[in-house]
Amino acid sequence: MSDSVQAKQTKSVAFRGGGFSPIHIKWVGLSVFVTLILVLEAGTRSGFISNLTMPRPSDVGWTFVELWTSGLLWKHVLPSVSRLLVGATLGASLGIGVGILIGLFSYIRAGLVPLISAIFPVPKIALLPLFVIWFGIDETSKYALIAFGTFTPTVVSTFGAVDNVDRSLIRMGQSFSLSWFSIVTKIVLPGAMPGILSGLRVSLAIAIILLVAAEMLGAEYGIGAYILQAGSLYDLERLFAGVVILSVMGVTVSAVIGFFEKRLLGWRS
Amino acid sequence: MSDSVQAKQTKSVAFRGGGFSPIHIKWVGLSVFVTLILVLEAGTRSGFISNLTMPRPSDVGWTFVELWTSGLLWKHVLPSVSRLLVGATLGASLGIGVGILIGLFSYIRAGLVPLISAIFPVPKIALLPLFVIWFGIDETSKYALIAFGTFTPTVVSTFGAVDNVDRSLIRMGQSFSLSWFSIVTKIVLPGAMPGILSGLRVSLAIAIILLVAAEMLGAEYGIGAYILQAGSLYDLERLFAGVVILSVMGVTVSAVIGFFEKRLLGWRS
Amino acid sequence: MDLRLENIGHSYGDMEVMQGMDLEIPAGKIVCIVGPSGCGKSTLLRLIGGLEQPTTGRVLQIGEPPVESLNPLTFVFQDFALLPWRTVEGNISLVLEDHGIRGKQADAIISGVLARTKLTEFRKALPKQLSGGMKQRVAISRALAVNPAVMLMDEPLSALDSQTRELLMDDLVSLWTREPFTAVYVTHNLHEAVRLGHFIVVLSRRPGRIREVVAVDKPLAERELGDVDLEQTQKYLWNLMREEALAADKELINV
Amino acid sequence: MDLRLENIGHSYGDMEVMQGMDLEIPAGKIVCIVGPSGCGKSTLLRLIGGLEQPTTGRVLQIGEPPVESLNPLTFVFQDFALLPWRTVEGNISLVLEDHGIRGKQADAIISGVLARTKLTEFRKALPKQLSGGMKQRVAISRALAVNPAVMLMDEPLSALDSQTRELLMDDLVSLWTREPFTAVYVTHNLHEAVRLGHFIVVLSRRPGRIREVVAVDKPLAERELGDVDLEQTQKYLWNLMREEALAADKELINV
Amino acid sequence: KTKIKVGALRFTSHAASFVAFERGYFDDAGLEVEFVFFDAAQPMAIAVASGDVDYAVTAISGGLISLAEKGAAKVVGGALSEEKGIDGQKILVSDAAFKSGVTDPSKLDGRSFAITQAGSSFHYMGAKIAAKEGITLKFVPLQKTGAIIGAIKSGQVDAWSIVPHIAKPLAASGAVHIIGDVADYVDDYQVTTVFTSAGNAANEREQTQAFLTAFSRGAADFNAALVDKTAGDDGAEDMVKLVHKYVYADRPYEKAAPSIINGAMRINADAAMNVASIKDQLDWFKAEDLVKDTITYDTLVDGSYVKAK
Ligand SMILES: Nc1ncnc2c1ncn2[C@@H]1O[C@H](COP(=O)(O)OP(=O)(O)OP(=O)(O)O)[C@@H](O)[C@H]1O
Ligand SMILES: Nc1ncnc2c1ncn2[C@@H]1O[C@H](COP(=O)(O)OP(=O)(O)OP(=O)(O)O)[C@@H](O)[C@H]1O
Ligand SMILES: [Mg+2]
Ligand SMILES: [Mg+2]
Repeated sequence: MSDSVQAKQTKSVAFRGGGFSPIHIKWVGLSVFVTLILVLEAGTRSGFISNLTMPRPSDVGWTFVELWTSGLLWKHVLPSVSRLLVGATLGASLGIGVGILIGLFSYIRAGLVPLISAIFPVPKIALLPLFVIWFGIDETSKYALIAFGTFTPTVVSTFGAVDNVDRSLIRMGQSFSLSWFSIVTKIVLPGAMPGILSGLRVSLAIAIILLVAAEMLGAEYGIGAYILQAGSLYDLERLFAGVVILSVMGVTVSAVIGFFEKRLLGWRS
Repeated sequence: MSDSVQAKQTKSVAFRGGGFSPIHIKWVGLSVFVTLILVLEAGTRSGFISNLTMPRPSDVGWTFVELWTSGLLWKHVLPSVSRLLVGATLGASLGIGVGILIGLFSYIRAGLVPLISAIFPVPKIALLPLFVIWFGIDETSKYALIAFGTFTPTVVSTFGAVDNVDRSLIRMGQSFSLSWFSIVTKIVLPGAMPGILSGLRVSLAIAIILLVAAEMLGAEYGIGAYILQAGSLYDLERLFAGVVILSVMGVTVSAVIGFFEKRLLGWRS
Repeated sequence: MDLRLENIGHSYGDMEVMQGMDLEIPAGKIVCIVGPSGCGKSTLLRLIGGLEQPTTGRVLQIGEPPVESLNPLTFVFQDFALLPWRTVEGNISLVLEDHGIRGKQADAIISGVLARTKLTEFRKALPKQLSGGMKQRVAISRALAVNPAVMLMDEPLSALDSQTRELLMDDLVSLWTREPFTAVYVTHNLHEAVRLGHFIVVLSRRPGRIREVVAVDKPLAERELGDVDLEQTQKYLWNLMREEALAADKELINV
Repeated sequence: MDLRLENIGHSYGDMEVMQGMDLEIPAGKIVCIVGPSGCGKSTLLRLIGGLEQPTTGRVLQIGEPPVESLNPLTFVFQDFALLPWRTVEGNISLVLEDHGIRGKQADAIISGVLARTKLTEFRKALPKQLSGGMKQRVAISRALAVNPAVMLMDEPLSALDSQTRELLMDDLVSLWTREPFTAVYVTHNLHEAVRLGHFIVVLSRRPGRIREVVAVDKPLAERELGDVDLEQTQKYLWNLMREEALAADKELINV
Repeated sequence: KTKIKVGALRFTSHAASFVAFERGYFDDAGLEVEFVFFDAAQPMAIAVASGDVDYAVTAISGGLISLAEKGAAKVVGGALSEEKGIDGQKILVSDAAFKSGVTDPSKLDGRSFAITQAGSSFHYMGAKIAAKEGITLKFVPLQKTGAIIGAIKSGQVDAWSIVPHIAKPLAASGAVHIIGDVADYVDDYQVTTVFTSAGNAANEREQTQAFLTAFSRGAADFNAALVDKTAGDDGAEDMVKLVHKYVYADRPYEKAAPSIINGAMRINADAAMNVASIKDQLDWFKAEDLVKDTITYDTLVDGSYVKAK
């Protein structure tokens, strides 16, 4: 079938595929940070960027060193971390619980979903004066504020995750006459886990953001309190040092969730 | 094949399916609200709930009436809505733009994603003093704050949405030798639309929350300013009236997005 | 245990899906149900298995299921319905746990059914590591583990590629030959129907009714690819269904 | 325009997917490619269509494609790859727009191909309203709209139920009979291969090589369900592949 | 005419500017004034530094000193002062603390004292009280006055100091008790000062002088009407009406008037500064390590505009 081939035009087929799939590029992220810092350093040193606008990165660095050597770093970080832990654990576990109930029971869903969507856009800082009355100015109110802020987004993501559990798996459970409890614990919960964990990423970021609001209420130590004080003294070096610490906390939390996802969700293909 | 049947035990197959699919139940949501309000009213009237803890719902209602009749309602709502519109539009459109770029270009992704995840957990209120210096105390700084707060979550949800666009559709486009631009505008963008819209739900809720923070910066009128002022005078009736307005705004925004989803995403099955 | 369908009819809201079905499912036989898309095959199977309740008529169990049967009516689904977070073993023990079967006793059952489906080496594998054919064999093992009186199979092979399908049909035939089971087997593949069915029930399009019940007498073990008489039966069935299939493929779906 | 594969080999990372493939694809013929799962059939098709670049060897176009061909090498995918947000019409005009064909000219082309695939009434329907068979017919219309010199079809029927598959094979046969086109048709359904192929290329399991090329001489239009000689060819092919399929179905997937 | 922006809080203590505006004193000085309202002092200080506002009146806080250190703000005149004999800032205790025997500031030893933030004027006042009584106080930062009011009403903090127009209604409700005056603890306390950007202070001398002159005329009217009460009842009522346009504007006049009258404290004549008080405050901030100890009085204050007191 290829007799007359010699006479014809012959060329290779042109390539037209590829692309549109992100490839991992190392070091770019880091170098963006480094460049940014260097530009800021140069800008503030030359006076091109006024010291009112941005602190000098090296000064922020020195503030860290001071915080470290004076031992104040831990004095600020530890209370914040414990507030975060208690508050976020409370809010997230309550949120997961309520989210699952909403996912499972139509009446609870009908009653609570509108309430929760009404509560969602309420800024927690607006309620600060009330938190003082409701929960006092001790740790309780800080826990409560963080818990409250973590609660709503967790509920929303959890019941979404329960809704997304493959219904055919549930039917399978029923077809083997599994008990309601078995279906919930062995099918619904593990199936909702990926959605719950990825929802936690967002809720915990919000918890960190709320640390500052929480520490508005009578906190002497804590990263939020440190930032607030720096802000009120217009001490940009400390303000940025505090912000960097929050950033690091955020990245850490996200890494921890990533770790759990890897461990618990290895079954995902 | 059914000769010996008469002699045998005969019974119907038992039903064991159903459930686990939310059914819509009307009025429950509304009645939860009504009950809650009635309980609060009764509680505050009987003195069982101290007037320090909760305002009387009817007093909040009267505050509304006053706001309405004095014309102050619109004086507060309109500036807030316009701040929300400008700020959220800015932040969301920038966020969508950057998110798409991150979704399309690996270098941009490698450079910006770590930066954005570092910025995400930074509380915007911590940066308030800086916003004054950077953007002044006029509307600009309010727009900027809301835009900044809307930007990060929008970026994250947008590039997630772009990543989730069915790659086989893109390969199809390439197999018909469509241009890069056609593939982006006709396949990637419409395909990412559902994810972008559902991301906007969250970003816009955050924008509403940030209204209060934004109006900390030299705002005379605005719901946020109203709430702040009520809070600083510990005037619970007004505080709650303001909070209810924010809630209504949140529910409205979510309804508007729902409307767009219905109109733009009718193609989803 | 036999099953008998008496005047079964079913509607979803205003839409009538099936009408006046009467059918006997005798013990130890495989009854295949074929019919055009949307004619209610899956619905019928769910009605038989008690996952849904018929609008009219009833499904009767005639005689007691064997005492050793943990779950008399057991489904095998098209999409396998394996829990992706459990291993092969875990997916089988799932259906034993609720009957209080654990430890050694469960181990014995699991080893037994995995041996029957030739999966012994894959006991610890996760579903994501398995090919489609293996996944369906796991689902069949799981069904066998509860000693079903009747297996209800909803297009169990249609998610597989045709070569795997061919192999799995051989497996099902040898499973049945060694130890006959009762099955209702829904498919729209006539090739599968003539290969596996003792009776082939042909349904009309929606609302589904029984058009014809075709008996195939040749023993399962003797049926083979390319058998002329089976090909003839298949062709006969295809002619019965062709018009309906054509119509079904040309309907807009109301959304 | 013919195609010629010269010594094609391809690897993903360390994994060699295929090796030393030489093949001619003559104009106006349908070449079917069959082989066990994972042997590289889809990869081969992507290499031919220029969506991927071979690690070794090259794919040659021999002769110029007809001038009226807008997209000489055109794919038809297993999952249809229709844009769910565009109507039937919009999905077809998508591939014309980039060639500057709009308005009346596009209308004429669209009407033409929809008539050929009997979809004229569904011009304004959205994909979600269509049955699987109709979706694939839309995808075929879209391919026809660009006047392909060669159609590259990757298991175009395997997402459909067997009745629809049967009907669509008839459609393809009548399309080809009216106006012969060149096609490379990947499948693992031997029944499809013997029904549609002028040549059937059998691949070995991974790394894929060509085991045998079987020519089927009977004209397409005369082939029918239950043809004894076709059944014989199919049985012959099945015996060639059975071992490989068995092995392929028993491998753990590395994740 | 020169256009300037003046920052203000809606407090009676900012009345001098309102009077100067309403009675045309700014016009006389050749200034066209636009008010910019804030709900807290700190952003106002920053707004002056950023140039969004030209002049403002606020308490000396750590933030203001830091901005001065960065060369962005300068104090040019004095405003509100404490004066013995005239109603000034009050020391409050919660009902619970009062009942447990804290009836006098000297009994506050070991008790909690609410402040908005470290480095605020509340912090300074508390520290001065503690120093003079020789007691220790536990300072609780609560950011917002609303939070402080909630906390002291519910007895979660023991003490606070605040301007009289907030202190008196609170005491009247019975939830808190007034146990002393700040004036007894801080000598000639310069509560608030007039400040501007460093640029204005150095380069816009004429404009700054003009502002201070008009401001002083407003202050003089205010003092006469409500502090020294030499303008008669009508004069006082006119003044209250004028101030009511800006303060408690959303309350009816009858309700607002007592609050305005209660809030009246002396505004320094001719915007003179209590230099000793300012120095004392600066030293305290340095001692508490709230500001850099390299800051001198001259960095903070430009004394060339007004008389020292
Ligand atoms: N839960 C449900 N609610 C409403 N309609 C349903 C439901 N389940 C099925 N249907 C409809 O009932 C009809 C029969 O569905 P069924 O799944 O039983 O058909 P089938 O014969 O199994 O089709 P297929 O061959 O496509 O699997 C279809 O029109 C389907 O859309
Ligand atoms: N983009 C890719 N990256 C890495 N490996 C790939 C990629 N695409 C395919 N493979 C691997 O290459 C081998 C051949 O894949 P291919 O899809 O071509 O097989 P196939 O013959 O089409 O299989 P099937 O019958 O299942 O469709 C498989 O092992 C597959 O896992
Ligand atoms: Mg079905
Ligand atoms: Mg393939």
